[in-house]
Amino acid sequence: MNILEVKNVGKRFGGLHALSDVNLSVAKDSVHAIIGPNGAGKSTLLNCLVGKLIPDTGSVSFDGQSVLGRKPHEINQMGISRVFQTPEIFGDLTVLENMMIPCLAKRDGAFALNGYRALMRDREIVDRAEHMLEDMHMIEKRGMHAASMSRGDKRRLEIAMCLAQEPRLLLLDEPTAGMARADTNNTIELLKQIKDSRPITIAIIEHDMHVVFSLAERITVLAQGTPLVEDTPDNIRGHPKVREAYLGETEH
Amino acid sequence: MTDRTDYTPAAATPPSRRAARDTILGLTKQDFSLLLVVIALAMLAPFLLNPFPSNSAMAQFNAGYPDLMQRFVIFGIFAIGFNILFGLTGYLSFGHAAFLGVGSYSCVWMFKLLGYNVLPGILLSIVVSGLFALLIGYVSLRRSGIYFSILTLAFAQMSFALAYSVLSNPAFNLTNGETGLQVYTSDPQWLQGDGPRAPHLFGLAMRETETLSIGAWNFQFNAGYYLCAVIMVVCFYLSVRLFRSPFGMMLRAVKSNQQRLNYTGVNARPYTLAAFVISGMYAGLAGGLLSAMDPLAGAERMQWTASGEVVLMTILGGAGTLIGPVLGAGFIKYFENIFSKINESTLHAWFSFLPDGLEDALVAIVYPFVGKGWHLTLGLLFMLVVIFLPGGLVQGGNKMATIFRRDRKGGGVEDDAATQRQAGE
Amino acid sequence: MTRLHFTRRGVMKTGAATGAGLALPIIFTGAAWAQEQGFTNAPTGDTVTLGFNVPQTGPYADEGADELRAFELAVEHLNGEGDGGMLQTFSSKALDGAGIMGKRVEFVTGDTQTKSDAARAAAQSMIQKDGAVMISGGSSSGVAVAVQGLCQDAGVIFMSGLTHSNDTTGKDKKANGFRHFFNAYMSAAAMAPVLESLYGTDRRAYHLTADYTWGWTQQESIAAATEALGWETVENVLTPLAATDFSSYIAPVLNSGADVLVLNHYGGNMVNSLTNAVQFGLKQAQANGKDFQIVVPLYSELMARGAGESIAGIPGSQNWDWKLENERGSRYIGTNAFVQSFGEKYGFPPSQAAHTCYAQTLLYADAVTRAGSFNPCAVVEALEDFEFDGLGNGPTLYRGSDHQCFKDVVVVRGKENPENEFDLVEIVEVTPTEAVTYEPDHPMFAGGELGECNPGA
Amino acid sequence: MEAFLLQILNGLDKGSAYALIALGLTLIFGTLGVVNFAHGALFMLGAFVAVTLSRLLQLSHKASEPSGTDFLGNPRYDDVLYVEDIFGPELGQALLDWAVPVSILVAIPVMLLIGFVMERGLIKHFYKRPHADQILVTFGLAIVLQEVIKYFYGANPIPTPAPDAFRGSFDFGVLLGFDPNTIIYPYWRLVYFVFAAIIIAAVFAFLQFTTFGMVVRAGMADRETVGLLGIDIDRRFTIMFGIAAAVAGLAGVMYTPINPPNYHMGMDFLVLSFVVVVVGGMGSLPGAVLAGFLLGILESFASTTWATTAVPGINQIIIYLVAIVVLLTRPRGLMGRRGVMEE
Repeated sequence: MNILEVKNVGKRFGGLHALSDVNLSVAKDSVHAIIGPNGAGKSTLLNCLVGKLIPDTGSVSFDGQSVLGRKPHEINQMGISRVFQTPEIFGDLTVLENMMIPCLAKRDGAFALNGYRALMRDREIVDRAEHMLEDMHMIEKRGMHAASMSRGDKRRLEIAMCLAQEPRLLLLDEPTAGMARADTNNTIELLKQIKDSRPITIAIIEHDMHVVFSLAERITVLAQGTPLVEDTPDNIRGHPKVREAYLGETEH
Repeated sequence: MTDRTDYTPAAATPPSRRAARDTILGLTKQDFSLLLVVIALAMLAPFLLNPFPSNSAMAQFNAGYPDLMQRFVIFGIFAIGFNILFGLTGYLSFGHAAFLGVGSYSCVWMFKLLGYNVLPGILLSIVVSGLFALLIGYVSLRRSGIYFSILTLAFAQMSFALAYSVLSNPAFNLTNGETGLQVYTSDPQWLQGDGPRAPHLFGLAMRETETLSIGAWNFQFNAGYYLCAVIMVVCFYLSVRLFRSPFGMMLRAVKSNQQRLNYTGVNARPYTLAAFVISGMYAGLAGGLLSAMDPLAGAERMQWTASGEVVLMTILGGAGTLIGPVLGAGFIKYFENIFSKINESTLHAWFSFLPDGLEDALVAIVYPFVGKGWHLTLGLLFMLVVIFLPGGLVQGGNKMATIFRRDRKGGGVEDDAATQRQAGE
Repeated sequence: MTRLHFTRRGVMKTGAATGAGLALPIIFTGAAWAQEQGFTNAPTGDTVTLGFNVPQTGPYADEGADELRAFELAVEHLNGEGDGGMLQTFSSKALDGAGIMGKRVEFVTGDTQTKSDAARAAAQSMIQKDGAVMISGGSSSGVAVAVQGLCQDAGVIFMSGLTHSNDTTGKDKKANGFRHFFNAYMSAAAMAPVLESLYGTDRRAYHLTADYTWGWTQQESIAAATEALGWETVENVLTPLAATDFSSYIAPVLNSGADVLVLNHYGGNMVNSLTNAVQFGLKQAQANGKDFQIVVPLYSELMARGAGESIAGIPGSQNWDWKLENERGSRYIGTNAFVQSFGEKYGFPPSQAAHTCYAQTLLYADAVTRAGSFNPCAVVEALEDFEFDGLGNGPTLYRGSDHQCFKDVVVVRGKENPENEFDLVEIVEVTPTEAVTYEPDHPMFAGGELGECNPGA
Repeated sequence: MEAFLLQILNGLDKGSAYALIALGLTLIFGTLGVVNFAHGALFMLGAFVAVTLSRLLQLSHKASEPSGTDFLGNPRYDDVLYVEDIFGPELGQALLDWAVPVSILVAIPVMLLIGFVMERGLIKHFYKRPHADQILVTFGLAIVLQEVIKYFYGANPIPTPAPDAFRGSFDFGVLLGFDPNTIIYPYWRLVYFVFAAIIIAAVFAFLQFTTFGMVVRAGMADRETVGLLGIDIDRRFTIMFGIAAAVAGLAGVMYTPINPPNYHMGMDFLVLSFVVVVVGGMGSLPGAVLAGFLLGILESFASTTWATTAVPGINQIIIYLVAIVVLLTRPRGLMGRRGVMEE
């Protein structure tokens, strides 16, 4: 069964066809990677999934419901969480506070006028946030200002925040971009752990083939705004079209 | 001064688990002691603000008379409310005076229509300003940053211009223009009966003042002041609750990273709108109280300078801190009312103990900074505070606390937090 | 030993928890050493405090500074210092230079900022903190009405400074408030005969009016007075108070069929609108076969100075002018005495705002002395229908029914070649009191009630 | 038709003042990222350079012989101008008459210097500070500057007339074939318009065609990258601030004959100039100029009788109304760039 169905999606910016006729199906509880050279339209596609962009043509449905025309927070509330290329966290807040926000969003929805409750006495939220931090081995950093953490920790925190919402689909946008090999391996381990510990679908956009082949169950190759092939990692590895797309690529 | 918006855990003491249990009135110990300080300051103001005997030359610096004390707490309320919007969400409204003005007009209209009891007026001022804020906020919050500031400014300036001229057209005189809206004997006052012919709360006239004289000291206890002070304490308490609530957390998240918030399934718009309306209602309440203390509502209350004043109060005191805006409000009002009243003869009286030449020289040096030069002193104060105390007066307080505290480390942590917060803005 | 005592204001419904925790004897005293009681700030001891509330910041700061100079001079003279100024010429001889009723006069000052709120705050501080029994000063009608209302409620006397709107002694008149300055109606009535002799009866007037209360009453008054002469009002255009450039209001004037422009503006508005009008060449222009004319109903020395050469030949009205006695004779006795002592002290002649503030202070002191009490109600009684002379305006009446002074009004015109910056206007005519007097129930002044005098606590 | 042309002319003139002030402000505000509440004060300082110069030219000493008596009856001595002593009566009088245009020569170095000092001494420490701090410090500075001026010059406006040659007005109507007196326009306002056009063109040319301008424009777009290229962007920003101050100051100098300057004239223009810059769009110089003229013209039209009859009070609110409409229909003003001052 597919949790995400993308059908005939097209998007143009002025004269540029960023996406044309994209079809993509992500199976439930799978890890699906989307790869492709720079400018292939990976990020545009992702933005169409989370509501930042609205495709010109085609449809996107999540778990049978269309996401088109919905705002980012509504799509998130449907069960899609997104991890950004550069970690997007609340830099002014402490790690624990960062963790509490997704917990609140999960419990109270997109808006709640609860200005009279004491947040720190809200056992349910505090416990849940602390529990998540313990899970991610970050509990000792709870009081730190998020902005002052290392990049690896920020990434870990961002993933933790997304998981706290118990999403059914986790979208990762080049989660290891700019990371050292050791950090990258840690992140791979983390994602594997996540996958193994709960029912979740992961869609990952990645440049790093090492990451892709370590994690993905299926891979879609995107080139010039349109899907080239979709197959298992083993089949993709030697695929001539893929090699052509990557080797023939002129650096942008 | 222990005023922090962050839960920076104190040194090695962990967790909120303990802190959470130790709460009074839903506040942590730290917040509760801050509340106690505010209550003490508010209730003892007549003593604290009158440190000098009234026959001494220093009596000029006494601020413990009803009108100014009322202004301190009323503008404190205004600034507390403004801080809920600006301090938490970072949205800088340059039109909050519009709500102050609307609140003032509403309250006077209640006096005109119903009678001099202040309760309906104050309630209506909160309701009307809330609705007005909803309208302006709904439109203005479609934009952010400077574009939002200019939209709020434009709405407020339009309100001011119209209140000053068109809306005081004799045919439907809503605002009474330049003179200001006031009660005339010909007004209906349907519920007035034989209550006092001045603003009162169920018979207790706002201008009732008891004077306690101890030697050369005169302490004035004014009914209106205490009403305002109690309301201010309640407002302060509510704002602490709001700061520490999930709602307050979301507002801080808006300021920190709106993108992340949206992708965490939270709709930022209703949060900012709610914050805007709440702070508009605080402003309206402040306006209503101004009218309740002194039943005349002038259009200048809506002018951009008045909006700018509350911005300055909040930043001067320390935006985003709990008590900062109240301090900032107090400072500015003190300068406006005390420094402007020092004139040349007062100066001569102060320095009269000196030889003539020296006296004249000192007067000549000081004179440009007081009396008609009080703006100059205020301008210099703004610059000095922002240059040397980037976190506002509260940071200054923290610095002092650090110096006087043996345990420098503890103070240092707080200071770091303030600096970090500042840098993160 | 420490002395404690409580005084009460009004009726207390609750006992305030004052002095709680102080283990000191509390003695309630009514009048242990007060010579008078029963009203707000009854002066105790050997001094009495007056409050001078003038604009010290904002566009009218210079006018405020001049008012303050006059107040200081008046206090000096009341305390028997200096040359006595108009005390020597004042028809009432009650004042003896020993303060007021033997109490030395002290004063406090405040900044109105030309805003009702700030003015009331400053007045409140004078009343509540400094114990002032009288407030005076101000340079706009909005402030005057606001402070007058406050003084009425607080139970002190308000002797207004420069306020020209009809409302101050019309719709918004108060028993505790008194106006020495003239008003928009009187300006118009005084100007009408002069305008007739200067420009004839067949004129078409275009009005530019500041869009707020004073502007409206000024325009209403001058339009009524000129229409009575036979003039036609072509157009009345309201200009925003905040306007700084009037070009878009001035430009259409010449093409409107009008041959007179009436500028119902004051202060910075007037300086700019007149400068703009002159820039557009209205002074040299011809319309309907006549020379185009500009009229500014209310003049002040400071406005004239701000407008510079533009005012040459432009007629307007003033409450007083420092050349009055020299040019119009001893009817205006007092003028020279005042100019002499003001000029000796400050080096330049006083403005009409200074004159009014000085006169108001003397009038108050005199009324207290004649009444034998600082009680506001006694002062009101002494001032109502008080006729006096020798304060520079000729014989004057403080009318009891609306607390407005009635006296001659000076019509002036900008000098063509002023010798210095204090000699910018020349006196054209002095319109006698009878011509500017109106009934208390005149429609332009209707709607308000004086009410009862309020002595406060 | 005549009325229409007349108000266009008026609008262009008002607009040139708005555009000049907004141009300087947008250099600082839209490009250096500093919310400069002291910009109005710079305009005011420029005007007082002109006032100061004409005061200096009017310095005099007393004649040796009395010529009459003064108002107190003391002997009076006439004033003799130093400038006449030095340059002779004719050139002296001419200098006095041309005081305002001559002030431009003085104002350029003075205002550049003020700008440099302000930027080096104060503003540069606030580039990385929150906007709130920038507001507080520049507002404080504006108050201090205007109080200093008030201390020396008083609060009253000071008449500063244009040279004789530019007084009076010009009848455009006759030129276009209308009746006399339908479209008249003061010479000095025409001078102001031409002057504004020259300054605006000069600033644009400077930014467009010089390497300096290129670097500054690059710095506006991406300060860090330019910094990484080893270009000393800081010094260029200092110069830029000086230029902005000079543009504001010159606008002030030339404005003095239009309306007599006073110490708070800067505050009168402050709010308006921010509105102009934001309506034009943050970070866009052409936007600021366009918005300046647009608002000037609309304000002029709103003050016509038919406009105020149709909508009472429209002349009071037009600028703000336009600002609201523009910002709601064009999220970043007329020509604003994405991401500038949106947080």
